[in-house]
Amino acid sequence: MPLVRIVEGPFQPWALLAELEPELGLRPGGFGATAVFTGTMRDFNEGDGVTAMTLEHYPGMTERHLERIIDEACGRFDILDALIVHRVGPIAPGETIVLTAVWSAHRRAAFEANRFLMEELKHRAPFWKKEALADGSARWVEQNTPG
Amino acid sequence: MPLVRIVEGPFQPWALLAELEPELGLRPGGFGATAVFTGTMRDFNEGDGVTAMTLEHYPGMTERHLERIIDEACGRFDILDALIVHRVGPIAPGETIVLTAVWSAHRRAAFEANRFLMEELKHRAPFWKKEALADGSARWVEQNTPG
Amino acid sequence: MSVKVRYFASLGDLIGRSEDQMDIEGHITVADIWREATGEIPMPPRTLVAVNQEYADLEQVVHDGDEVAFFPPVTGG
Amino acid sequence: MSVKVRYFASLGDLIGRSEDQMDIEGHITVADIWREATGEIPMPPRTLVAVNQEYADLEQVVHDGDEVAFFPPVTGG
Repeated sequence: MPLVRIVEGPFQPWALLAELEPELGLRPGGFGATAVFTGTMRDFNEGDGVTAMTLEHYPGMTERHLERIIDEACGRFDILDALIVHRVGPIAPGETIVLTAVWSAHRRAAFEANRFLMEELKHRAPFWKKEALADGSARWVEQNTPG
Repeated sequence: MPLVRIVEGPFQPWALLAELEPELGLRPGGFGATAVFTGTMRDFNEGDGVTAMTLEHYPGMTERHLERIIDEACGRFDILDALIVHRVGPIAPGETIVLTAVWSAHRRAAFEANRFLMEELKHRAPFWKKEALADGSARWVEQNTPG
Repeated sequence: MSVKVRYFASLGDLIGRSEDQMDIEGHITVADIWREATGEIPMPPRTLVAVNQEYADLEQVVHDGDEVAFFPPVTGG
Repeated sequence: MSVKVRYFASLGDLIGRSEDQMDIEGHITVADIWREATGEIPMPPRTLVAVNQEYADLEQVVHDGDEVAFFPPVTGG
């Protein structure tokens, strides 16, 4: 059962993954490969120091599109399950923004599907980052770094 | 500081990752992407039920080649750090065999380097799997599944 | 008919609010909604549109009860 | 000269032991080591070789104190 979660506070990604994995109902011994990705807030972007960030989303539409991205991954790749966790609200450097994970029998599908999740999320899921810069100004991030 | 570890007993991969990550000395806020892979023992392979497995390695050569694979990844991809943990000895279905992780500023390098680590490990690192089958027989695995 | 209009991220800053509730009649497209709601503020290039939380285009016809959203390119992950 | 020879995985099963300590003289290659140590058991196809824990080939010359290892294709991960 795929799992999508929007979270408002900081989370430790590996602890959360250990907590959520049993909820998926995967059969122990039934999967051979797990590919995981985390995106973490850097204290620099496009050459500037970044002191804080706020992530806005579109409640409802965001979850719906994350679920659809997982559905598409399940159709394209031979995977068993997947999850996406994404942070919203104020975020500090060093904190995790996104966690994706994919389980499959063999490694190729897990690697490819996990990368697919992240690329699709970056291009389609309604989230917007506003950065507070070291000089006191703020700016909306206009586009993501190419993947 | 890259980290290579051969372990003889079961480990919870996400807990171990949480434990080892601080040992790498990454600067918080200095990385934006982490790609992780785990290989888990399945209870099936090549169409047969597998009840247990033993992983043999070549102490010394194995560690040396894992370290070299990480060095090569650092040369080819713009990454900040990496780790490889690999199990040896008797293993039960559902237990983790291998854990790889790569940290980088941007996601592309982490994804690509992590996949590189796994493919090189599968092709070059001296480990050998012996499977105990459901019918009571045992066999050395002759080759890995293509990645 | 009644339409809810939402503005996200930099478009919320541009318009000066995050949503409008509009009462409007006739054959109305998403582009008409923008003009009516914003008082003809020029739409920034690369603005994205959703109708009822699905991506849509400016020519899409809007119906009673629809939720129309305008936002800049997404930057999550 | 003295050479340590090691056999891993299915090759250990084939040879019936996991290592030999050989005393041997002359211009000796890895292939010679296999013949001397195994009593001319045919080498399985795809056998891999390491000298001092580095991958090598059958023609590599072996020196005093070297460690020579024979093993099947690796299957870790």
